[in-house]
Amino acid sequence: MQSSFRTLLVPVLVIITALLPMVTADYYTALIIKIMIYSLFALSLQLLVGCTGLVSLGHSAFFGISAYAVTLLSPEYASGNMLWVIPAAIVCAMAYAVITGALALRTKGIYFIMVTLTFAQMAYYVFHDTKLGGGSDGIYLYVRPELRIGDWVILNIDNSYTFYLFTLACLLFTWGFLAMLMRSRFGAALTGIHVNEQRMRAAGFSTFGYKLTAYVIAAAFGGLAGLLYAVKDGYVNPELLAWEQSGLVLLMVILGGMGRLWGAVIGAIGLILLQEVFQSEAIFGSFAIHWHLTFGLAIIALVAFMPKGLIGLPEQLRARRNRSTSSATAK
Amino acid sequence: EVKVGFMLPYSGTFAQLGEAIENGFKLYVQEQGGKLAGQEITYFRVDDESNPSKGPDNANRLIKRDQVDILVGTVHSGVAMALAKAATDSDTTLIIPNAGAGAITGPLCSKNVFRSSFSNWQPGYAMGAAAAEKGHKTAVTISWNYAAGKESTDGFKESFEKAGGKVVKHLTLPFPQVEFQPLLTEIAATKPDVVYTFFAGGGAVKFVQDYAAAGLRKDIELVGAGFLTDGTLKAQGESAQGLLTTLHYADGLNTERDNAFRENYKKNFPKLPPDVYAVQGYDAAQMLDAGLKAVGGDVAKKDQMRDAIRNATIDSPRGKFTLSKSGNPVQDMYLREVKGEDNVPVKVAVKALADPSVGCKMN
Amino acid sequence: MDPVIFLIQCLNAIQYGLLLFLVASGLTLIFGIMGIINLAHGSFYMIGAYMAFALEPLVAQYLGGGFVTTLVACIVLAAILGYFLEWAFYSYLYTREHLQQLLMTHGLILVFEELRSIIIDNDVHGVSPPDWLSGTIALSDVMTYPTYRLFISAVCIVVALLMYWLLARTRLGMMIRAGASNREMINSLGIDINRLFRIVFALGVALAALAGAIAAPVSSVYPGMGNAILIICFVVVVIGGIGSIKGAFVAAMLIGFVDTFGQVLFPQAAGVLVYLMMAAILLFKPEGLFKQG
Amino acid sequence: MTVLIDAQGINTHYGESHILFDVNLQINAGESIGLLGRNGMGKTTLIRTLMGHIRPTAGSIKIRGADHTRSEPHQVARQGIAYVPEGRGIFPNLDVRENLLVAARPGVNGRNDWTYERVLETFPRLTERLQHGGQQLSGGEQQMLAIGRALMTNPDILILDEATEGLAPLIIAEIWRIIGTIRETGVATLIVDRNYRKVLANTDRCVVLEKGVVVEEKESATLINQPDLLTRYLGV
Amino acid sequence: MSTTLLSAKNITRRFGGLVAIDRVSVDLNQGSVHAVIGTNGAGKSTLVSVLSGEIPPNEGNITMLGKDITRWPQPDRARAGLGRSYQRTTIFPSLSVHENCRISAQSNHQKFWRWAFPASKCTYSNEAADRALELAGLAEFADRPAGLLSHGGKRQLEIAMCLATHPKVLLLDEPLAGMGAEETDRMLNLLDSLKKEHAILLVEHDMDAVFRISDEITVMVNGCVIAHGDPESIRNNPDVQTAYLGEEE
Ligand SMILES: Nc1ncnc2c1ncn2[C@@H]1O[C@H](COP(=O)(O)OP(=O)(O)OP(=O)(O)O)[C@@H](O)[C@H]1O
Ligand SMILES: Nc1ncnc2c1ncn2[C@@H]1O[C@H](COP(=O)(O)OP(=O)(O)OP(=O)(O)O)[C@@H](O)[C@H]1O
Ligand SMILES: [Mg+2]
Ligand SMILES: [Mg+2]
Repeated sequence: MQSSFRTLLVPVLVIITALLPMVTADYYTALIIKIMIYSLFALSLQLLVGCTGLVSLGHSAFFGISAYAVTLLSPEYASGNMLWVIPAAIVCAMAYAVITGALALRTKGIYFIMVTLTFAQMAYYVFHDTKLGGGSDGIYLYVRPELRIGDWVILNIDNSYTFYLFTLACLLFTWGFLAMLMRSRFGAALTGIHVNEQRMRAAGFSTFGYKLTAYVIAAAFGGLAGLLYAVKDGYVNPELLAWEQSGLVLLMVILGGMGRLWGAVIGAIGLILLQEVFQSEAIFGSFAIHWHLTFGLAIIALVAFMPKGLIGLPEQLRARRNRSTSSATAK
Repeated sequence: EVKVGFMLPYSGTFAQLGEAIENGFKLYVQEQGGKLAGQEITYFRVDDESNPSKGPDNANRLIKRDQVDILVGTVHSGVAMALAKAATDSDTTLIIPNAGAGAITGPLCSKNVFRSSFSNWQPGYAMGAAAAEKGHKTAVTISWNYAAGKESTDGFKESFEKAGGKVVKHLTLPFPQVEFQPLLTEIAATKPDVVYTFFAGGGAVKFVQDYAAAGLRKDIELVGAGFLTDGTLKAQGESAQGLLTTLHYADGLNTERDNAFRENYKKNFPKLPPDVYAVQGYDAAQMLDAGLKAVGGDVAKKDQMRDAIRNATIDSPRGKFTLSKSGNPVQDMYLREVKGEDNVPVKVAVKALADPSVGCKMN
Repeated sequence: MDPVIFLIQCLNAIQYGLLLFLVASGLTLIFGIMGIINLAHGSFYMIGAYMAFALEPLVAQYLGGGFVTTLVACIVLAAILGYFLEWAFYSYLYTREHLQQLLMTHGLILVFEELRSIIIDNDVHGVSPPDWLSGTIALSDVMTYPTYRLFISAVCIVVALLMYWLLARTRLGMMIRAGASNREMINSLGIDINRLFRIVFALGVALAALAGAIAAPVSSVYPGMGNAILIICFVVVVIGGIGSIKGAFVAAMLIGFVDTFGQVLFPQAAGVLVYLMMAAILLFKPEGLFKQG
Repeated sequence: MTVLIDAQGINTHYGESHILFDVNLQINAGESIGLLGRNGMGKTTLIRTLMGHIRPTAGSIKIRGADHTRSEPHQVARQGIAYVPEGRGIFPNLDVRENLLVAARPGVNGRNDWTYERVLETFPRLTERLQHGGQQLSGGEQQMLAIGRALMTNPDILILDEATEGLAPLIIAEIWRIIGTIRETGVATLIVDRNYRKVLANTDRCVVLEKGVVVEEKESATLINQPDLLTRYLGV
Repeated sequence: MSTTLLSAKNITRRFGGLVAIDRVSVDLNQGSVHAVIGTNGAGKSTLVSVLSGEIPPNEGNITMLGKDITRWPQPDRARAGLGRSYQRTTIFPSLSVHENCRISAQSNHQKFWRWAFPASKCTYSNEAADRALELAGLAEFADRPAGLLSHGGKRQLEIAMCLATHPKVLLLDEPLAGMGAEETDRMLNLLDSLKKEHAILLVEHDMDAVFRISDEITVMVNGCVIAHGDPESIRNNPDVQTAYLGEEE
């Protein structure tokens, strides 16, 4: 009963999400697209932070590099072919991950956080200080890529609804892939490494290879999120690689809850909606200008009252209910 | 009813400028009795945080959520790029009240995008001419390593070298670092006749102070784009006295138009000075007014309205200006000198200076 | 490079390094020793600078003025603020995951920055150095060096020595370090760890505020000044080795030199040089130059 | 005879699992108590509850007559109670000297029997390692340091949880000898150790825990002659 | 006839100025338990770490099954059949006891390219885990989160995780530490049954256990081997008595 409910729930949710733009206004469609892209981005980081225990504060590098790559690789006034533009952009992100990961994974803990941050800052300055991608002002991607073989156009995502569906498909693919991955032996080994790496080495796992692979996979999906973001707006800027961006996605993962994939998704939804609400003059009137204050206070309150993130909330409530019932019976 | 959307920085380094622009805009509308061309104006605001990566989303808040007719924004060049893209994609009219990125009225120019301020190139070019005229032969330029700085110093170099001078060194430091001492030492070692700088906000304050503290003022003249001393004079204090800068506005132009504006502004916003940002906001409203009048307040007639703006002559507090085909003001650039807490005009450095708008297909 | 210029650049490097050290030392205390990743440290620096700006007239009015008095007032207020903040926001973070601290302190940055905008304003303000320090010293034929910068350096050196002495030589220092590694055990030995950490935190905040206050006359105060310095401070702490005051000192000096000469010799790459250096150091010394101690 | 610790009706939970059930324990000044029981019966949990690291869900803890049920560990420790935990709890980032000095404190009544010098005399091996960081010590060296550190607080009662775990026989013998000396100076002890014979030989009274319940409390001298009980509860 | 599975010759390891182990040689033979005893800080744990590949030796070489493995990284040695347990418990507390073992077992069946195949369905690992738990006497706790085991239980799990990888050579660093008499007994029986097929190196301070189970004993003091031989000769070795065992009671 319970499980059949669960198995039905997922397709139903997906279908509802897919049909949502029929009823929502343009703006909210765009907002959902943004949420989906950030969910994808957060999912990719969850693989590192929540599943492998590698806290990276430089994940924006992959996001940004791939966003730049798709922009630079597309012809200026025609649409690039997805068939190679997207893989190429992702490969750029992965290539950067292989190089920086091999170096960064030699360090641990706080140092790992800082080294990843460093490498992201390096990439940031490359785009900010050189002419490569239009310098600090950024560059435009005029035409969205399309999927074609020869002259035969299979998929064109110019239309906002097709782009919506395309993003949803990417998100579902990522989610499915990562879920499968975490259930597999590879995922089990990552879990082990998360808890006690030394033990895993003693058991016969070459942990470095595992971590590097996880790092590169995370980079690939982070890159996917980045290129979708670039395609969505048609504009890329060095700030896509800024550490604030890494911080934001890390916040999503922590706020949602670590270790579970859907924690990242919930976190992304939660954080973006929070920002949206606090910035809205319709709700907060002229105080919306001070939305950083309300947003900051909200974050503090969330940390204080939800130590396990949003996904830990049901458990927390259950524990509280149990406690109150047990104390009631004790009396 | 006409919906105007402000996408301006309300937090962070540029918050003050955002406020001034909004004030200026509202002042003009208020002077017209709260209506432009008979239309009630309603305002929407979004804080752009001066963060280009959030630019497209913030722009969409105004364009798609609030469905504004006119966009006004912003200060930061990168954000303005994002805004221009979003405005062009959705065919919304955009008036940029500050950001000077050359590309927006250059290669990326578009029929729906206007600027009530300047291009980064303009003050630089004006100062190059003025510095050469003062007899300087060698110059060093210094700015943050970012696009605006490069455009501005390029403008300086162009006119300075055209007049026979030589820019011997172009110094940069990473944005937004403010440790200038090594570069000041480098300047002291180079000993040029003049130093041209492009800094704004906190960086401008610190640079001017450090430059004076390093004792360079007595031997090497410091000049800059106007932002060096606009809105920063109180903080710079003594060290800014006598600095020469170029900009399209100055304190105490002493024209009837300007005096009226300043008085009215002070009355309405006693806490803030009537500075160049307020003027830019004010003129953005004037440009909109010109457009709306031409279509009798019907914002749906976009093309007609835009043509009217493009052909208008704006009676700005800074003096009358027109717009180039690419939408950038063709305006007088003033050479100003810092006296007390004012940038008082010395003379017009270049009359009716138009941005070359290289790469714009509308030229 | 001609030798005089070279020497002046070295002086610049040292001076910049010292200032960095002053800001980063408070961070390394809180960050390394208490195990809190305090993103809000930059905000404390900002608060210090704004206090120097805002307290000056008040001090003049009620306490008869004086630069040193203002500085002392800043430090005292900051310490009180730190003590309170630890109690209100940080005290329950120790037992939580490190990452939650990131989240919480990130929230605090937003709050502080916005409060700053509401209470003071968004303008740039200058703070003038005291008269007795506003002189200059001639360095070359065109260049002079402000006395106030020398004063900053002197203060930094004094603070560095004091910190080293406190942590390495006093019993309080031992307790702090012990508490950092095993809270439960130090508690079992009869030491009130909560109060101890509250003191350390207050100390860290006071250091950051002191750095801000003392830097205000040369840097002026402006919105976002805290965030600008945060990342570079993290770099200092990480290169130096987390929790090591000595390490922070050496790292700050290294960064001072790399940055100074980087700007002059490789202007195009100046942005990445510091980060490249950090990456290189961590590759050979994955735990920083000086591990805790 | 003064009662140092008087715990009555202690119940302790870890989350939802109930570990201790109505445990009573009294320790008098100068008395030596052994706490016996197989693995996982709750010995460590009882000690941690006494120290204030875990709050009991019911029951009261009095120290020298004053209520300390809800006290923080440092307040408990200041009542003259020193604790050598399972796993030793050495400060890895402090060297041996600092590990000792950080704990130094006169006892409740100002006693200062255990000085830095005396502790080093007792554990000469530590003297050779003074400048080494805590994490560089071998397991046995760490154990010695932990006991030495506990003594530096000049306690009235010393709680030793598995103090001889991982020690060489020679050292173990040494430690039992020291425990003897400590008893002679009038310091009460609460000892958990898997070598029940040694425990029985070195204590006045023993408490046996079985699944969180006190199943036996007898004079050690009596218990040693009841092998059937020992077999039942300790599986020896 | 027993074969030598692992042999270490003249191993030296220094930490800064301190010589933690000084030219130590040990042979581990199938069918025998080789106990290493010694004073605290003698370098026993260090020896285990060097043999298992966690820290490299400064000098000396190690061969296993005829291959020189001195330069092999730890995971390679582990997969080649070298298992170790830790003096300090290193289990995965949030996972169940069974999962703990399954993850270890999986190291012989990593196949990470089969990313779509659920780990919990890997029959090889499941069987290995079941067997290891059975051996270690933890079968009844299989579904309990490992963190909730008592100290003794965790020690048993530590051994079980080691066994799950099907090692040929076992390096056990104080496996009995913190165990009650009952568990000790069971553990010793387990070791006894394992030694038929494995070579076991046992570091232990429980002399009763050592003398009961070992076939060969090496005594270390301050990094050096001071005696080597069968239990009887060690027990009667006067050097060992003064340096380590102390007077018999
Ligand atoms: N943090 C914890 N959370 C939940 N249960 C725990 C925790 N620590 C211990 N337990 C459980 O509490 C019970 C008592 O554990 P305790 O450590 O007090 O036993 P012990 O008698 O000291 O055993 P040992 O001789 O192994 O040290 C055990 O069953 C153990 O599984
Ligand atoms: N990482 C390290 N750095 C420096 N010294 C170390 C390190 N690890 C161990 N030592 C030193 O090496 C010596 C041997 O330590 P080891 O842990 O091998 O002893 P052990 O024989 O296992 O002792 P025990 O029986 O007490 O566990 C000790 O003196 C210890 O201080
Ligand atoms: Mg115990
Ligand atoms: Mg050992």
